Amino acid sequence: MPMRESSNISSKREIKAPVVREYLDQRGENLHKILKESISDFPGAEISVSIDMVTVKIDSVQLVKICEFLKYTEKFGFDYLSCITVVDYEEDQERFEMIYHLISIRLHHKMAIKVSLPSNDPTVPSVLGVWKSADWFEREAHDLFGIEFEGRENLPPLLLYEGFEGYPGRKSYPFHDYGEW
Amino acid sequence: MEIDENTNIHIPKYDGFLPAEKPLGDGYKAGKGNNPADSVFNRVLPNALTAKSDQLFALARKSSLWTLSFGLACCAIEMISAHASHHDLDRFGVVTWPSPRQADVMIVAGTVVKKMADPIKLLYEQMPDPKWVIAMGSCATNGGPYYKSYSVVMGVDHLIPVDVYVPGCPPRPEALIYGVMQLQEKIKNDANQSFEKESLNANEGEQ
Amino acid sequence: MELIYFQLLAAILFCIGIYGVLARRSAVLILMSIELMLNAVNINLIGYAAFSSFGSAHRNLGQVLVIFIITIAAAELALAMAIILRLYRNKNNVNVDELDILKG
Amino acid sequence: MTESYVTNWTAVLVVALVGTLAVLLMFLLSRVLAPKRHSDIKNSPYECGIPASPHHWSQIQIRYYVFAILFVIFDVEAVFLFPWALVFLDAPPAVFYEMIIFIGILLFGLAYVWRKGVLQWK
Amino acid sequence: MQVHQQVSEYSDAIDLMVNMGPQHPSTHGVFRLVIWVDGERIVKVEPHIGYLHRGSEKICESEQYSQIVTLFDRLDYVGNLNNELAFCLAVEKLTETVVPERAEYIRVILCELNRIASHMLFYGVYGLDAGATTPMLYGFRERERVQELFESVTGARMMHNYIRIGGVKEDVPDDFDENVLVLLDHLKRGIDECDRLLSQNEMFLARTKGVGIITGEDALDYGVTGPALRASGVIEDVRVTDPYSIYSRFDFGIPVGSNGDCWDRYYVRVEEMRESIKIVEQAISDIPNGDISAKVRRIIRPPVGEVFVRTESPRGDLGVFLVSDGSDKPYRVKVRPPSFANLQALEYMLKDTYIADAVLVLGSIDIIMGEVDR
Amino acid sequence: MNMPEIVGLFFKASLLLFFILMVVLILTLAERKALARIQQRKGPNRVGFKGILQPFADALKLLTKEDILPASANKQIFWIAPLAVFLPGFLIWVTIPLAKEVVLANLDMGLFYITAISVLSVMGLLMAGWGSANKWAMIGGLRAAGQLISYEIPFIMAILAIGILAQSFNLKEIVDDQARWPFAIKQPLGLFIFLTAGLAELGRTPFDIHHAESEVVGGPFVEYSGAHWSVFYLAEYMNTFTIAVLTVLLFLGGWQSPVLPFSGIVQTVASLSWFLIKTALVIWVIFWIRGTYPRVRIDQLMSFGWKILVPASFINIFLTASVLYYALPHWVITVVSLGFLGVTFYFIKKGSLAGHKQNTVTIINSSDIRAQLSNRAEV
Amino acid sequence: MKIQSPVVGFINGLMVTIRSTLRRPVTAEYPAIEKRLPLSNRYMGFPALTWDYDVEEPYCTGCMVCVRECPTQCMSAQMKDNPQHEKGLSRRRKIIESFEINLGRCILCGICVDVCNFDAIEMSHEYELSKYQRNANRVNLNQLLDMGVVYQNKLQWTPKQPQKNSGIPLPPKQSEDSS
Amino acid sequence: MSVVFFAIAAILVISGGIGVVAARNIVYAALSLLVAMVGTAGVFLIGLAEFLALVQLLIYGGAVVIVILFSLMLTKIQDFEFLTANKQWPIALIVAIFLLGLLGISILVEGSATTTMGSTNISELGLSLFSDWAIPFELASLVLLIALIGAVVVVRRDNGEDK
Ligand code: SF4
Ligand code: SF4
Ligand code: SF4
Repeated sequence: MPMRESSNISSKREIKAPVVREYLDQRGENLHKILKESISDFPGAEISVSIDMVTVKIDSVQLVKICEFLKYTEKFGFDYLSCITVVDYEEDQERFEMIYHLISIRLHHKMAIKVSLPSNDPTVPSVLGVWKSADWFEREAHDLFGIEFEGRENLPPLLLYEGFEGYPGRKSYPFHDYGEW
Repeated sequence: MEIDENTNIHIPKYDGFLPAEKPLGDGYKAGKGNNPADSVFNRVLPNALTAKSDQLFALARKSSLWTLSFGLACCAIEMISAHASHHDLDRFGVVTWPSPRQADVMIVAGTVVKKMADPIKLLYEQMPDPKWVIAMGSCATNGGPYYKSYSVVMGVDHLIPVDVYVPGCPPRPEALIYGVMQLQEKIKNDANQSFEKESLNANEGEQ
Repeated sequence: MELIYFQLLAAILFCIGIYGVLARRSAVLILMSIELMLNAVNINLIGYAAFSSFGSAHRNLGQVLVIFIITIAAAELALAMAIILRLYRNKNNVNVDELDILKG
Repeated sequence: MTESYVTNWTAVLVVALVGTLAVLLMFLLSRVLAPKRHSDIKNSPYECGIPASPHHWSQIQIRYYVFAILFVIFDVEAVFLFPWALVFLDAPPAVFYEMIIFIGILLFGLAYVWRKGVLQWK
Repeated sequence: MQVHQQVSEYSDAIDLMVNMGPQHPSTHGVFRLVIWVDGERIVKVEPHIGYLHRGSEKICESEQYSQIVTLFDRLDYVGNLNNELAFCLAVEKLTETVVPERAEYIRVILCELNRIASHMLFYGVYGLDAGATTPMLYGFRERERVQELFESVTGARMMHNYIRIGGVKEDVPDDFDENVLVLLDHLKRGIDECDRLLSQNEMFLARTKGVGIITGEDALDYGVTGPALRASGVIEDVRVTDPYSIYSRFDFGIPVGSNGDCWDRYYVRVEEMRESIKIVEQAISDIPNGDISAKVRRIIRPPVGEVFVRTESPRGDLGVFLVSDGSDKPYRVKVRPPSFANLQALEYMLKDTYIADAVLVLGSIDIIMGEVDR
Repeated sequence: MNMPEIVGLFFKASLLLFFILMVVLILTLAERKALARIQQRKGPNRVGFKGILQPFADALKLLTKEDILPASANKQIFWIAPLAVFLPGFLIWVTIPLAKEVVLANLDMGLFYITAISVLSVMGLLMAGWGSANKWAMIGGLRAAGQLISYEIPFIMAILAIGILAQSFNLKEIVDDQARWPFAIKQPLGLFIFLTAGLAELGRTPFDIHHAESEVVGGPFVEYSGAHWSVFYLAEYMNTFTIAVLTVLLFLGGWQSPVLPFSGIVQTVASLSWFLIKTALVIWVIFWIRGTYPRVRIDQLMSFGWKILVPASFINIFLTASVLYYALPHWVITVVSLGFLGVTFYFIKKGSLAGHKQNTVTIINSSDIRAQLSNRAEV
Repeated sequence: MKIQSPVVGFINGLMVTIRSTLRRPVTAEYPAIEKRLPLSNRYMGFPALTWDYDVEEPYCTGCMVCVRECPTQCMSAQMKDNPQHEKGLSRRRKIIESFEINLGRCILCGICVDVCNFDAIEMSHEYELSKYQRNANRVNLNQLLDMGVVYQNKLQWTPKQPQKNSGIPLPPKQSEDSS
Repeated sequence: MSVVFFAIAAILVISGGIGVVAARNIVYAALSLLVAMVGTAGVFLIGLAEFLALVQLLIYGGAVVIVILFSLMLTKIQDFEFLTANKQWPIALIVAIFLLGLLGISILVEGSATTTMGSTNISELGLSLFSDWAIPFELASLVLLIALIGAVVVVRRDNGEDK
């Protein structure tokens, strides 16, 4: 099977392109402030901003802990896990990046948690116990990217079918070669 | 895929997902699945008689195309629109039935993904003869916008024989109605040619 | 028409019923056989009623009896089937031989 | 055996015959006219496009059965009601009240069942 | 397969496993629901999705930004314009494009009309689920009118490709205002008619009231958003709580239910159509003149970065996450489809219901499989 | 009984069959047209002039369509089931008079005959459901049986009340009894029960739960195709017609018309057409209801049947019998049953079926939320 | 909406349906041309190539931009030197030689129209293209031009940038300056 | 003429009866029962018991067979799929044949006295039912009530256990 034809998509670090401006609105500033105070409990956590979203980078071992903290602490109250995204940075050592977008319906905060995973063992603890909505998102990540979730072994395929080989979400998975023209 | 020697029709083997690699661009030959003239009546009686009656039956068949209500994706919405008040496929005698057993036409409206390949084949097989297939939309014709996708079947004719292809994404209801009318035309023409066809088939069988 | 036809038919049906009761294992089938026997009785009664030479009082007697028999039969059957269903749910079995009701 | 009795019931028999014949004729015609092409897949049971899995009938809702019993009981009651309907006007007064008691008893049964909550599906 | 394992596992306690779908009249597309029933009562359900998994997210990575809009059209194929908008907002945020006023107004008008059309589809299909054929036809009758308007503006009935990065494709036709006003008139009457036909019908009430209840807290936990969440009493509408585009300028109501049952989910949508009409009316009355698109290059190369936007699609919180590596094609596109998350709550909602309810509960979530499976 | 008579009977029976086939064909078209009108559509109009040939095309197509016998099905039962559904419905027609003299066999026990025969069709549906060995069919068959037997009782009782009122079970005498007042006026409650139970017996919307497309994909008929399926279809429409005719006969005065200044054959024709017009009206109401209402749920259906219709039908009988017995004027029945109907509806509304507060959706203004939000942001 | 009295729901429904029964059907009877629903001017049917009546040649120069931009890759085109240009009859130096679109693949997105700099391709009003073969909808240049001509005549189409894209050969240089 | 009809009915009855006791599939047995019942109704008709024939159809053909079929469908049908007679079947056969012989001989020997049939109409029947048989009639209602309550109790206990 031929590789995809567009080779100009490569790792983002190589390209010398402008980087987006970062700005936070009022509520984001607040969140940033209070998050900074409490983040020190979690060793290795870094706080940053991407465009208008407060982002916390954290080690995968700390994930469930910080999630529980963020959900159950009164001043954060992230009661709603919006989305779990996997990004495959193909050429990095820390190849996969899991991004959890959290939203607090009650307090109208929004933030993201990032976890980087090595390519050889992309395993991350499951947050199903914290938010039930993680269920299918995690299964999807497992389907498409081959991410393993601690505590959720032998996940049956969700989007793909039994017997599908490979992880089509990954960058290395080729596009279908359609030869009609 | 196997060709049954006795009946000379394709019987898709029902095992596993996609069939083996087929050359793109030509799926099944249409018309294999829908030869309506294959009945005791036609086998016993002389062709001169059956050809006439076939034409009558074809008139009935073409005026009463019941579809399997089977929407896959976006095109399904336009298919429903075609049934709705403004376009009203019912005028042509086209109504939907939930079970394949009562259907004559399968309108494959939408993207056929590999996971769905099996059910589609199965449902097609479960329809009673004579049966027809309309591939609605570019996805069902040849993959359409998803031609690069790893999980889309590039045209439903890789799975089942298709009689009419309706292009568009989605085809507007009128286009679908036009497709139905083309199918009616086809049914009529097939019956008109059934005399010749029959004799051809007989010859083939002897060889 | 003669009464004897009715009687013979009733006798045959009754014997079929007897055979069923004795020979089958399934409780449901035994019930059905009992219904057959009751029917045989009904046929007999109708025959007698029709050919009764004692006027309408006897005719009515025969038919009324049939009505009652049918009533009782229906009631009995409904109850019996309920019990069978119940047993089935408990034991997963409806074969009379293998039902040990007393052991509970 | 009056003449009309025989004619009427013969008519019933004849209609039954004609109905049966008509349906059978239809089946026969379709046998002759319709194409037939068997295949294992075609004959497999329909289950929304998934190959059918063997089914297990155990203990399907027993609640249905209560309705069946109720039906039997009231059906039997109807048998008594029909002759009663024709005679109660001319018969001695007891007949009228008898039936009321009869229905009352059965309605009590219905009420009992109702109270027991069997009519409710919960 | 897993299903069969479960059959054996449950066969003692449960009698019957039925497959609803992938081809079933009321699974709204290709969705498979495996139900274990005890008589008519549902004991356990297991949703199976993926029968429409087209790999859109992956394809997006190989398409230019302007081409991706066409793919977003086809995700939620009932709320197309809302989807286009979500993607364009993401790119605009990344590229810091300021969209001209007029374009914003046009976008809002069309998106709200799109919301009405989408809810009309829901109404119709829900009627069909409940066993009435006429609501379906009425719903599609109204929908057809909206589609006609769309066709006169965007040129397509469903797949518009009209909202572009930086604005819209072309200006609305001259008679747009009148057409919209006429359409709104029709719609108002149509919505009232639909409302009268079904909402108050005793049978419909009996079937939907108190069925498929989900509490607000649980709904949030499951990630349910949109009308389904609001029906459970949570006041959350991205248009207001995290406003995008120019929604903060309009005054409109947000219907909020209190029981979280099927009827609430249904009626929230009916009321939402009325509110959408209000938005359109306000927008059409003060639509400014001016450009319809910012100056954007034909081949867009956004700066490196990642962005997450949330919008309120007819089905709920539609999020788009975009990673750009500076090239003309996105590095990663992730859609947070509302129906995908909403569908997860199905299992919860179906507890203690009947087979007949399964259809109605599923219908009340209003899923679009194109979006669920992507 | 001699041979010519029997041949004559055969001829008449065939005529009856033909008549019913024609009616069914017309009904299928009429239903599609009526529904189309309700939905602002046109309905079939391209086959033949205005679509007149549509039902014929459908019928011919169904006849020439393959008839599939599912592999797992029980062959004999699967094949015989359509007959078992069709035959009872057809047998009812023996005793239904279409006009004063147009009847095959004027049975004295006509009403009882109808009730006895109509029960049998349940069997066919059960057989179809069981014989198909299909899950949907099985669920549908069980539903059908549960539904039909539940509504059989009110159906019988409504008929019985008419018998009491007319003091006869002969349909002709019943119609004659309605020369002045159709029983609909004397028995509004009976009419309501009869129509509701009749609809349920037919399995038409809103009671079509056993072949509900959106739930059980056609119920007992899922696996049927071609000729076998068309027999079911035939039976369904025939039964629709039967119920409509029975409604007219029992409640709307049959062929009794206000003025009939004719005699002889002309009168027969006139009364027949008058009769058919009434029937068409009833059928239209059935279609109208179908075009309007959603379906009820099986448990609601059952509890409606047993908790409301059965007691109501007994009250109806009591009422009728007591009024006759104590020789009260007949309008008492009307008044009391109308009152009872009102009370029933009140309880339906208040009580078991839709007992929730209706509108639970409130509209919150966006500006309120925004105000709240800005407050919260400051905190 | 307040709590309503009994059976109002039932009766409301019946009233709604009877009222719409009395209304005229909204159905358009499709195949009859005069009874169809009108197509709006902007309707995007399948793409078609336009014909320059001034110089009797297609507008398309075969620049392949649309081919590259088409999201489904359903087009192919080839350009050649324009013989008319050499004769001085046309401004276009290059002209399309062969053009093929697989309309079965086209998703009617209109991107090709957007990107074409020569007003050479338009979304026509064609939609009745059902065929019996999978690839019967691969249309070539001639068919595309036919479709385009129909469209042009129906809508009285004129190029959006007439100055730039007109095929009439440029007059001598000074006149251009003056204009 | 009526002999012919009687023969038809008798064939139905007997074949149905044999079907009940010989069928290998229990649903067939139930349907055979239905056939036997319809045949019996025919016999009743010939015995001039019009009303009873219909009652037979209504109760047996309708209710009873439905109840049987119903309860069969409520159970696992596989258990009934193949029915075997128990080991006593030869004995049962002998007993049945012996009994048949006995009955047959007694019937044939005795012979019947009258050959004219008389009918009764429903009103007379009703009168005698409700006046002469008033007590049994009321008792019947009690029997029905008891059957109903009994069945419901039996079935209900079941539900209770489920919870
Ligand atoms: S052809 Fe277009 S509209 Fe139809 S299913 Fe495919 S993408 Fe959707
Ligand atoms: S249509 Fe336009 S873009 Fe395409 S090749 Fe021709 S001139 Fe170039
Ligand atoms: S409309 Fe879109 S898909 Fe069709 S040819 Fe043009 S660019 Fe390609």
